[in-house]
Amino acid sequence: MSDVEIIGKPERTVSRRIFIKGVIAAGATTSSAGYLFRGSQPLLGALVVQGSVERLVTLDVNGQQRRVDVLKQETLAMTLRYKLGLTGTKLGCDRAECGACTVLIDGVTSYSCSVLTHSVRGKRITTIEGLEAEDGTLHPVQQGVLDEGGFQCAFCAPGFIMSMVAMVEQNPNPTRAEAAQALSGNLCRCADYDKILTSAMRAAEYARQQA
Amino acid sequence: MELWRRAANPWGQDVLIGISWDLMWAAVFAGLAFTLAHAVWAKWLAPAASTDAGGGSSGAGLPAQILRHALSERVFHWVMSAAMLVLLITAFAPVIGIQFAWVTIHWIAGLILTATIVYHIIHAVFWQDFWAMWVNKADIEAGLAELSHMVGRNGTEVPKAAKYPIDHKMFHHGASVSGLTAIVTGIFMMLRIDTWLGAANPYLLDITDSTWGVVYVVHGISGVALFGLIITHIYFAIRPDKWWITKSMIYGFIGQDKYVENFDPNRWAIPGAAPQEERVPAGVGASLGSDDAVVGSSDAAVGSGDVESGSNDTAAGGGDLAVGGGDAAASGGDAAAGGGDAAAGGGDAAAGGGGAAATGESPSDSDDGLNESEAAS
Amino acid sequence: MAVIRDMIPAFELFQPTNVEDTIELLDRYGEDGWVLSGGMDSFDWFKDRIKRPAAVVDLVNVDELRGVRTTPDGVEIGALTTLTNVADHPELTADYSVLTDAASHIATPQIRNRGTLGGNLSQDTRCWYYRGGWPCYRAGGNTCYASAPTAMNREHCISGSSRCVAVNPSDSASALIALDAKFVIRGSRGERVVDAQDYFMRPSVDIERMTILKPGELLTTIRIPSTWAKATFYYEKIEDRKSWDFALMTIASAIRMSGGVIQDVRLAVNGVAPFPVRLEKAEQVVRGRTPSDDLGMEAGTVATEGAQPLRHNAYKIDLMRNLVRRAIRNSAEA
Amino acid sequence: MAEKLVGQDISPPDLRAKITGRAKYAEDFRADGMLFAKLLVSPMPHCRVRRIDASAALAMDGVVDILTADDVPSVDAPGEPCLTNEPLYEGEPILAVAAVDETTAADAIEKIRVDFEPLPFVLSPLDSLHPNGPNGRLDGNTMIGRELATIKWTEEDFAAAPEGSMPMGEAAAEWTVGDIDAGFAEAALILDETIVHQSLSHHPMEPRTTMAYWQNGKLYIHTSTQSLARTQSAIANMLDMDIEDVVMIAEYCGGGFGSKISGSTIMQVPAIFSRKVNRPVMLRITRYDETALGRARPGFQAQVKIGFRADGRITALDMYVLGDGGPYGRSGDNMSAGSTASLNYTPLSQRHRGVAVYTNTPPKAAQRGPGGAQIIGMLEPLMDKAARELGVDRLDLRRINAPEGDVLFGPRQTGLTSVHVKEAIDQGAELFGWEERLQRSGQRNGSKVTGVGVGVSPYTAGSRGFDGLLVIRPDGKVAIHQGIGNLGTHSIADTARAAADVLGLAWDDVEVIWGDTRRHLPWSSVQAGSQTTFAHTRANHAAGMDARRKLQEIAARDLGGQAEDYETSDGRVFRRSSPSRGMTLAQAARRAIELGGRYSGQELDEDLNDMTKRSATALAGTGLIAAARDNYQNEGGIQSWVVGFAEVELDVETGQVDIVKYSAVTDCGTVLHPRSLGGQVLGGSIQGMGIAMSQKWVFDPVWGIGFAHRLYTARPPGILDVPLDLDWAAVEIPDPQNPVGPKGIGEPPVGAGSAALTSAIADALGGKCLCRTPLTADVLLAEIEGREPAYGPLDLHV
Repeated sequence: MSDVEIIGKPERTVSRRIFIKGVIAAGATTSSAGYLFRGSQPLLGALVVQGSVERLVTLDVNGQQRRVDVLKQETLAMTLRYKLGLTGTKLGCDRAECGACTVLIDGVTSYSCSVLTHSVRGKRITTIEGLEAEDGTLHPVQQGVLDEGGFQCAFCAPGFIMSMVAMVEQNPNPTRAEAAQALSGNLCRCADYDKILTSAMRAAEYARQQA
Repeated sequence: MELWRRAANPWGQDVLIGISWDLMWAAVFAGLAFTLAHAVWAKWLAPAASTDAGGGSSGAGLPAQILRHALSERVFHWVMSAAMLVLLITAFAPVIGIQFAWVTIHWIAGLILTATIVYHIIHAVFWQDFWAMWVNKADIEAGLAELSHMVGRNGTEVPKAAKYPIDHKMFHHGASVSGLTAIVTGIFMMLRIDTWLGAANPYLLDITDSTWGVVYVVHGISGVALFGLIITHIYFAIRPDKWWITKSMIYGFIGQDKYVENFDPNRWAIPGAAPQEERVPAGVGASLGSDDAVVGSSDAAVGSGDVESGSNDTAAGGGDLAVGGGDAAASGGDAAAGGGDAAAGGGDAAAGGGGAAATGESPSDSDDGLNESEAAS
Repeated sequence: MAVIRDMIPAFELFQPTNVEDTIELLDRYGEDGWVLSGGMDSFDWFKDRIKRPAAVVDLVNVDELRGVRTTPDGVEIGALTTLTNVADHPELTADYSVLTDAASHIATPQIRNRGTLGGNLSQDTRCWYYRGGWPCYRAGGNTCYASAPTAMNREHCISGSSRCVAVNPSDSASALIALDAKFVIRGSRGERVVDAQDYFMRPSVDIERMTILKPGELLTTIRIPSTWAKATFYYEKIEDRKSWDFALMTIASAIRMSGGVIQDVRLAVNGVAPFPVRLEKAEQVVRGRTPSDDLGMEAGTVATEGAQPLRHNAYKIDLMRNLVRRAIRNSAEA
Repeated sequence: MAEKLVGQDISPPDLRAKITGRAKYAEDFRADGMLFAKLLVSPMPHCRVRRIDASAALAMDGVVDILTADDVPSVDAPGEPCLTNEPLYEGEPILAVAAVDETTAADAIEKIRVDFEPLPFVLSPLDSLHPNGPNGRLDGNTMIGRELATIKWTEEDFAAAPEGSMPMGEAAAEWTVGDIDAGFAEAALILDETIVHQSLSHHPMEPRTTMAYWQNGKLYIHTSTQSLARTQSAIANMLDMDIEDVVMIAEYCGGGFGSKISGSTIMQVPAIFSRKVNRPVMLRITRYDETALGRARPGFQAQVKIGFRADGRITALDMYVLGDGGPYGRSGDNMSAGSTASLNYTPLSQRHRGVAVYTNTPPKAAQRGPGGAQIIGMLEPLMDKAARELGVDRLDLRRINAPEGDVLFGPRQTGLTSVHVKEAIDQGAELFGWEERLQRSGQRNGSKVTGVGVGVSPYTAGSRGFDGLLVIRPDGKVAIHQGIGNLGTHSIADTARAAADVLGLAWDDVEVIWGDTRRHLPWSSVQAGSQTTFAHTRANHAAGMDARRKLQEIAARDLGGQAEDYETSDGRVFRRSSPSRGMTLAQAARRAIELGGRYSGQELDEDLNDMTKRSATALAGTGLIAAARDNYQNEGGIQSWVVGFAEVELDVETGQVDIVKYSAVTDCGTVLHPRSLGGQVLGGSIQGMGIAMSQKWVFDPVWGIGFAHRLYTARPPGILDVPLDLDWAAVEIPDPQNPVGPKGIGEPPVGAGSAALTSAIADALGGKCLCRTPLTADVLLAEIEGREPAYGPLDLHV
């Protein structure tokens, strides 16, 4: 023990109930809808004025209508990861400077760490989980990446792939330079940029074929 | 009400940043409340003029206009006021949303204020009677009497005032303390901005940021204090019944009637005994004449065996020196020499003689000086 | 109170659908209110828990402030138009390429997709002392840590400082100043229109704000007069990384040539002062003269006169001079 | 006969999961009742915690408990505790709070009041060596051998140093080979240069997040690590537990680069916290935390003196390197720099001295090519300078100093398994078009001046003696178990090919098992120092041979003849003379189960590691079990090379640099997986470009607080910062000590990328070597404009 005075530290008594609860489904990957961010209450009472928002919202995610309780200050990345169990969207920095959390909002790439969930109500949200077809057929972009062996640690991959999806929609026949521009909002620390670009070109090719 | 603003320094330690602007509003409120209260009192509650405690001057032989503030004092007062006003405006206008580039104006005005104050201090020490502003027993008695009269105890006798009544003195001291504090802290704060002193350097002098916080707070407090004081000062300056005093800060003189009505010649002695033209040539002489007269009259005071004569003499000598100083400002070298003598002569009546000597007076004056010395002994 | 730079503290959220309601809300909350447009600056402040507004007014649904309209005497750009929409707009590209050029150099595609033109113009400085939550002048404190002789200030200003030496990070500001744009500001007390360069607050006047917007006010529209349509434009952004970085410096110029001489010119830089700067002295130097590298050098030298570098940013003097030089030289080549 | 898998491009088995979002990294796991922990970190570079008032925080609804330094194992100095009451750098964790959600946990942290006592701090090694300079630690400022010590140089030492060059006093470590005085005496040219190389963080994309819970006395931990086997044991050591009680799940690692070699210190916090509160605890490490408690590459302050013969041969190399040691552990970069230089330039004589000084900056750790990448990036432009002054061709100067097969290097004069750097230089010059591009060197086009550069960079590329484990299942599939980590190098799959090829398997018949200690993994190397490829192609080859032998024996036993008569291929074991006589692997597996004993894991070789024995025993009876230790040849060091070539355009009006072209050629033995190798060579090179061009830590010297907590201030290279024109090639000469032939490749490209740029930029500056990193626009423009440099020649963290 150090001689540091610690105030307010409780004498811990093991709560059997919580213990068992923790044990039963531990390790299981749940949809985690239970992770309610209660946060602290807003500093002002709920004001019924023009433009005030309800916490219970319906989101259009990957073609599904998902009803979810969202804090006023909650970002889309947190909602996707902690409330909807869509953990394919990664948090690399939570500061709009790595791109791992990139999703499509109405087909346009956005950093989901820097969008309020409340501001995407009524918009079409697509995450990495929404690309694969029901029958397991990969999106042409995913197929392109698979065939070119893009990415190393791949923590950045979901974000990059969403950017590639937007790219092939907007510019089906990009040059390598244009592809680099389109992907310039995603960081890869393995710096596998060469393979990523090659994958993007292959992705565009597959997308053209499919179209 | 917030008293001051705190913040976490880069190490997360809680430090003072400056005063809360609530304090500014508090000062404004206090100042206005006082003036309002006084205005109301003066209009409706003020009792009839106090009965005279006696000791007043008959007014016989007094000049029609009596010099109260020499030119140098007036110049000093108005330059200082201007600087002070600029400082207060540049400090507080942005707070109430009137935005402009205030920093440079503020510190330059601050330097001007500093210069005037420095001048004033030196001047007060060497040319004026430093003690003229001192609050003495008589002031306090007069002040208390005035108060008890104000609260309506009719019939209270209120002694007439010395050259500077106690309320004037109190204001002067209040303003001095706040002003000097603001100046000292302000000069330190200039290290943290780009000025003629050099580029900003928050780490100069190795002062910790918590100490800096104190400096800012003290500067702020003295600033708002001045704000309050100035409000009341201006209020009195513009009151019609005080106009004659305000005027004296403009033209230098007060009317003989005001002198008779308000001042105790024993505590602010004014000459009148002898016609001026016999003494010295006109012009500069006018005030020189009054110098001697002052000495003379204090002489008389000695004669009357007033227990406070000693202090009165001093006060008188003060009046004398003040005028002499006034000349120094107006007519140069010789009076400065007189000042030198005065300093040598010290604070007692010998100073009066010194002053006289300085202005090359007749032996009789010197005798007066000697008499005084005897009287004092 | 311990410091943690994570998770946005609670706030009340409003998403009005029109400007009137927005103004009303902002008016109600005054200093406690916060305008959220693209959020690319706001979220940093919120997540770092340094700025903690009681109420956030999210403009996501205020559609009337989106889009580009051509008017008889130029174009009007809604303040909420995304930077992508500005960068890709065909008419803007055709007539005012200096702006689309600037917009396309901002941050990253994702940020341009959400970030708005109004937001880019109104964003706070990136001084890392200030952003780090240090109690500097700009944060309401009594110190500028960045101007200290020991400070790390390669990205700070070389002129226009008053206590604060931060620089304005907007990439589009210099372009809009070069285009002589006018900014429309709405508040509860009505509307006012200011010149682009006057939109940006001087620290000497208000050290805590980057723009002249008062609490309760909203930048609604950017008006670009046709005066400079299809002029000879030059824009360049100098940055440490080719994406995702804040400019060390940007320059924008609009030049009208006639008979081989510069008939009229507007030059603006950002990254040299706490606010974007129009280089009127340099403009005077080149007006009526034949553009060349030498003239550019001359103008650049004039433009950098009186610069006061800090310990680590003297290079900005050379950079500024050379960028002015390039802008002028470019009009000779064009 | 099945086509050999080694040398083919095969998508790794985990890629599909990675690109569909199904791949679960540590932060993606959820458990019922899971709490979220947040860290309260030090606001100061060095201080002591006097008092903690957590009452307000613990009173909050939803806050469960607090974990302080008193609750975690104390560590012997200079070891690193996971929570501390004497933080040694800004951002070091002091305590953690667990709550039902992240917002509550963060709000709770803000309600805690900690009373700190500031202590002296130091950021720059040189400052700490001043006679009365501060120490980063109260118990010393360096290590001598394995002992904490304090080294202070004398005023004389400092006075003796010429203006701008580094003083050189007592060293913490020193070695000499040959006679350097004689070396310098015979030198035609002597360079004496002062060097500063900035420290920089690893910045893996995935922060070191960990989730943990306890179940029936076992710890279940989901974390991010470069090596599985070695992290399980590390956790067991840290928490003083039996290794069997640690269940680790780490199928994916979002990048490590040396910062997560055996997991990380902070992973103890959720492990201990979850035991304390009896609920699963997730500690999501933020980017801010990651830049603070994640690791960083040590910066250098150094003095380098090199003597050259007229033909460019290095006669003497005398280096004194101060390393930014950070606050914990032993930092070896400044010494490995000496060995790397010794290997790369084989000087006729060499002295190397160094002190790794403790500083109150983020903890330092190995980062791809530790020490080597720094020193190569600094020395290569000096080689150019010498070539220029001696009138020797730049590549010839490198060739004449390059090692050959018989090389002995470093303090212990170690030999090598193989070296083909000269071939790499020649092949690279060809690929890059060196001669032709060299013509453009110094040419000005508008405001841009062209420079070409080359970086020759070696580093260790393997280790030995680990285990291979595979199971031939009754269904005929072959499960190859891997105890290494999966940080994106594809080694889990690629090294498995060694075993598959021995058995002549089609890739579809192979299942790679990795990432979860419950899946019976063999003892493995750390996946660091480029050890894996060499170590585990050997280990898996050994396992493959063991399986092959057992198949042959089973076949001979059932089908007659000698074991040697049998061959394995295409899912069968059959008689060479008559391929129709044989059995499928499925049949063989069932026979192995019937036979038991050594055939299905009931009997195991003695020389296997306990971990492998446990795994094999657990698998016993499930098929034909092959478990073997790598006992192949074990002589000399294993080193790979990358030679990088760059062409840049330096804008002399802005100081900005465009990289026009980059080529790299590697000597890393046999190519195991071409596409993946290309990713390693070019990816590593680009990381090196980041070191040379933009990355650094910046600290305010008065407060000791860092400004590179954000990616946009730390500036790792983005996709637009690298050339579109990148290519690579390999010498492809097998390493004689590896039956499969490959050597590792992770480390050497970093130095090559960094050096190619520092060399090219010096070339564009007309040969002026700035001897510092990073070469940002401001530094270059000041140089071009002839301004006084804004930073001193030894300024670190600027």
